[in-house]
Amino acid sequence: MNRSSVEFHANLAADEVALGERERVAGAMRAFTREIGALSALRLESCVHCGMCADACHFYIATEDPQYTPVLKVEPFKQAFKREAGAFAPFFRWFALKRRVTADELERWQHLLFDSCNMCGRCSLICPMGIDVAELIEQARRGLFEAGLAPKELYEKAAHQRRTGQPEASSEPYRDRLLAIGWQFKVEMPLDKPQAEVMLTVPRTDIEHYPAAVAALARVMAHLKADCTFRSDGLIAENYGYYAGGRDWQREISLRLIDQALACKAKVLIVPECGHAYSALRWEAAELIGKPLPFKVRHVTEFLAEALADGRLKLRSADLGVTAFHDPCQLVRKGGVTSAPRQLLHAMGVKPRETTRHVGFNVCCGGGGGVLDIERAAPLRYRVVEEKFHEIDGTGARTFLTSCSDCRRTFDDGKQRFNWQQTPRSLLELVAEHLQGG
Amino acid sequence: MARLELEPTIGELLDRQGVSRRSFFKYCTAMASLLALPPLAARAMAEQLLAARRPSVIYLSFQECTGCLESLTRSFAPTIENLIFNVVSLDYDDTLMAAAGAQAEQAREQAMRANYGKYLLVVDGAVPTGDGGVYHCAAGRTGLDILATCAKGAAAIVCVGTCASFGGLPSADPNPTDARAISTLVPGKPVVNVSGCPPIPEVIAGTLLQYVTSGRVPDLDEHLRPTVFFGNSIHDRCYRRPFYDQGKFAKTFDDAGARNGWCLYELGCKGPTTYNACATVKWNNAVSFPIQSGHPCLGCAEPDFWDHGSFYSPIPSPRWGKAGEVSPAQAGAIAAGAAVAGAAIGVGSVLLGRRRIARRQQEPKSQSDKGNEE
Amino acid sequence: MDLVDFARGPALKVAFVIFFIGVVWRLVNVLLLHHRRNLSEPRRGVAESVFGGLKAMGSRSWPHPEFIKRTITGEALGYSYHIGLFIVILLFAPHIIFFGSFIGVRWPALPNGVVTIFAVITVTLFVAVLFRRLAHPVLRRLSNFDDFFSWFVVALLLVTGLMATAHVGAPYPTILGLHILSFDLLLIWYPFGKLMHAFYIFPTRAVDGYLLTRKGAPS
Amino acid sequence: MSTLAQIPVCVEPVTVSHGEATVGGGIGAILTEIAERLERLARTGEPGAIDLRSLPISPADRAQLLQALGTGEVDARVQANGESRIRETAVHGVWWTQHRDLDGALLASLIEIARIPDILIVGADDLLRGASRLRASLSFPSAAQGESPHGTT
Repeated sequence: MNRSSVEFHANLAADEVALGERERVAGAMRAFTREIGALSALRLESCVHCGMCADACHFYIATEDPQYTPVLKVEPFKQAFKREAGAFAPFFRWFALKRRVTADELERWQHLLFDSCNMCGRCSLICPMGIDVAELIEQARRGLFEAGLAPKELYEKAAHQRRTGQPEASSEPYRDRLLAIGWQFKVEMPLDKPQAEVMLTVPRTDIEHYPAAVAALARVMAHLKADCTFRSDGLIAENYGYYAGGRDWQREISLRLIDQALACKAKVLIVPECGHAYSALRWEAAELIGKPLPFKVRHVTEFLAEALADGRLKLRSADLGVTAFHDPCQLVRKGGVTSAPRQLLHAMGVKPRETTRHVGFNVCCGGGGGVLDIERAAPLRYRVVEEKFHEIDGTGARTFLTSCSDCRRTFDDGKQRFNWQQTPRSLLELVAEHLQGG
Repeated sequence: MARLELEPTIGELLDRQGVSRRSFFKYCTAMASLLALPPLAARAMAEQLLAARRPSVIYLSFQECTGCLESLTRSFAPTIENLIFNVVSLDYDDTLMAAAGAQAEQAREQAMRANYGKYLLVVDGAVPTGDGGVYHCAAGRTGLDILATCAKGAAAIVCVGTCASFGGLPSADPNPTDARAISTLVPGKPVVNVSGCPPIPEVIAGTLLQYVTSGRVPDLDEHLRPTVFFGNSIHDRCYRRPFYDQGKFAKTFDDAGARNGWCLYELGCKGPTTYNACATVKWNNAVSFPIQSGHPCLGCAEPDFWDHGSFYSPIPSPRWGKAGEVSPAQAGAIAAGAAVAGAAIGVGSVLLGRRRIARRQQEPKSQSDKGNEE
Repeated sequence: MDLVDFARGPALKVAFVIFFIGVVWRLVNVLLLHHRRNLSEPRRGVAESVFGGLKAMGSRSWPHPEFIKRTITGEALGYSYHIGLFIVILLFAPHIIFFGSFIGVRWPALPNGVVTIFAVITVTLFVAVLFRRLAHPVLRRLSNFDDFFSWFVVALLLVTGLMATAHVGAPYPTILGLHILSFDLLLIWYPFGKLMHAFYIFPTRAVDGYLLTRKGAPS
Repeated sequence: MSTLAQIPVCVEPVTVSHGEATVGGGIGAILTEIAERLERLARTGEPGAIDLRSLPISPADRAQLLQALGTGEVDARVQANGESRIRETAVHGVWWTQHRDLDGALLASLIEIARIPDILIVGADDLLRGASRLRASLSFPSAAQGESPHGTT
């Protein structure tokens, strides 16, 4: 049964609709088999179907719908592994112990792998077998992408960013917008310096929605008298290739930033207030390009924390009353940036009330992993962000901070819907307002 | 005295010997206690016995060591002479009877003719069936032939000893004479197996007595053994069982545990897998039984007990083929060999897997190239 | 060659060989697949990451306070029957003799009465676990043949074991034979089902702990 | 720690001895059974008996049971192919009989619940045989036909 591509009611981009069924399966198998290695094999073989990952997943907690069990999202990838490279692969094929993956099955999995998963890594924390379910999901997304089943919004943004460096067309080039923000906030915007120690990047979301955060970044760098520059050809930090699961596009998008960093011989590349951009650049870029990065990659909070530690940065104390800090899951669980934001807050005399006993176990905002961009996923996302609001309200905080632009937009978006009292504020802006001798 | 000499009933026989009714009644009470029958059954048994005619018994011996017969002669209750003269009429037993040669055979044929269809055939020893049964010949006839003729007219056959019941020692591996259990050679005949090597004297006598008093084959277990004697395992009736449950085991034959009379499970006791009455009826008129004298039970009442490995290797210890108990070195070698084989297959399967992964990569143009066509 | 001799003789030998072949085969197959080297700049050094991996092998066994409210039943059931299994398998005198003869060493046992109590508890928990797998929506959605057959193989072993100690159901030699035969079945099924998790659990946790500590992420 | 040799080799089966005072669980049950059988004997005339040796109780229990039953008025010895001792217990209708063979080995030990134990009763045919023997001895001096006292009637 070879369904014509138009019958696919999945949420597909123009390029993806044209694919035939056999091409989709072949593409999925190509991506799945490329992801098979000792590590992914060990993980796929270890699952004992204990179902505990569902208890960590905010999509299951909010909906109690068993289809959102995290490890279930990896089923097509596991099927491919068992049939192609598992120890008893021939038997699995001859006796059909695992069916060949079909286009229909892949299509049904689009909702599971994209709409209902932020790849936040909370399921990986609870797994008693120590399986990094989130990474398996990331690898499974690549199968969907190669099968031409990545969600329309993510596919188009990834394709656009791969060609132009920014996910969407903008009324004016972002470099001009950047300079405009500079004048508006009366801060000097170093742009395209031929050489600089520090290369700055900016999240597209901040340029579009939160210009103050961009200005804050520039002001802090100026205060530290850092030899830094923006690069107009490597301005945007996000990586929609990572969201869409397009491994090769993710590499090309990262290469754009890497080339610019090499061009200006930067020693440090600053990733601004964004979650996935950090882990995509710091932990995955080197894998994708196949050689270590010749420069350091630091999240802006990390960079400031280092400056704080060696005394270059002094901060005045801030009176914020009961404060809560939301750890962006891509930053804390995937990126490993756990202590830097707290060091900055402590330096400003702020003791954040933790939402969970251990840092890094907090519930995800529900917008990450590209879910924010998928319209079809909005109702589901709202049910999840509601859970997050309960967690924050639980702390009784008056001020609520976070350090990721996508989280902020998700909270703002949810704020209107549930007219939630809190307003998410950026940690970087707070720091910029409390520079000592600034 | 003109009346035809009828076969006297047991009652008349006893009376002729001056045995009073009371002493015969006491004897039946003892028998009921031994056979674990309800005490008041003694009265019914006495009346039946008094009225019963003594059944004619033919005792055939084949491949055996006469241990069973020796054991029968040491029966205390009922004593052998009591049994032979009062309870059964032992018409043929080539070991016990005075006659020999042609007269003995003639006596047997005459008894069989006289009681055709009613006499009790007691068999001792396995019958070799190899090469036409030539490995056992008596009076010019093979054991197989003798058994067949005698079994035809028997009302029932009592196989005494593990040899007759299950083949015992003669049929132990390699069983050169292809010795067989009697029950396999007399299809259609009711058979009672009184297994043991030898069986307990009182168990043989008790089974014969029970047949005489009730006139039928007693309740049997799946090995055709009387459940009254073989219903429970030695382990279930063993007086050392509390030590087994408390985990107190003798580790060697003269350690503190052995001296304190602890359980002999770790010294190879086959009590749990053996069904017999040793632990209750005991031996030598209830003086003792193997475990009580400090030796593990060999399981002699069970089929093929010769081939269950060393009498001193515990029940759970694995036994791989004739080599007997597995040794760590042997287990290690097999494990290592298997591991190497596994590794080899593993390498094979992973190479196969890698080849398939590579082949999957050359599939048609990848999706990501499409993006360039703008 | 009665049932017991067959079960602990040739059948055990064949099962023993299949077990080792299967386990090594499956482990080698996982081990020799493509190894991706970490090229990114680590946040924690190798020594600290290795220690993080070893720590994760233990810490991942203990339920995290954040999740405990939701996972308490699952984990409590799972742990208690695993502990019950270890006690029954490793501290029961006949088992010690059986396993001891493979490695040539024996260790002290618990009294049989105590072990029987644990065995009864373990069987009830084991049945409870099956009902939970059937009743819980997530588990019902996840479970496949392997989950139920692996459960059946271990349950068969537990039930025949209990019947053997209680001398019930059939004459002891037959039940003991069935018990050892079901152990042979377990050895044969072991490499092909989820029982392999016993071999996978610690390496997977160690690798995960190592990678997370290298990134400085919570584990 | 005592040396190995000092540990006495234990031959007799280990008997679990109860405390003196308490009546073991088993005995209570047996006493109630005896009482119930006495009532049945009175109602239907059906006698009963309990075989002491087959009871799974320890020697100490057995001694305690007999002590609990006490001793009565009748103490009979039957010399028949070894001695049998029949003693009535303090409870009328409950008898303790012990049969021994010629060399004194205990053949059976029973608690009988009956108006009179069977062994003491004289059988019907014994009566006739006894009578014919008496008549034969009466005419002893004259008859002297050499007929054996029993005769083969």
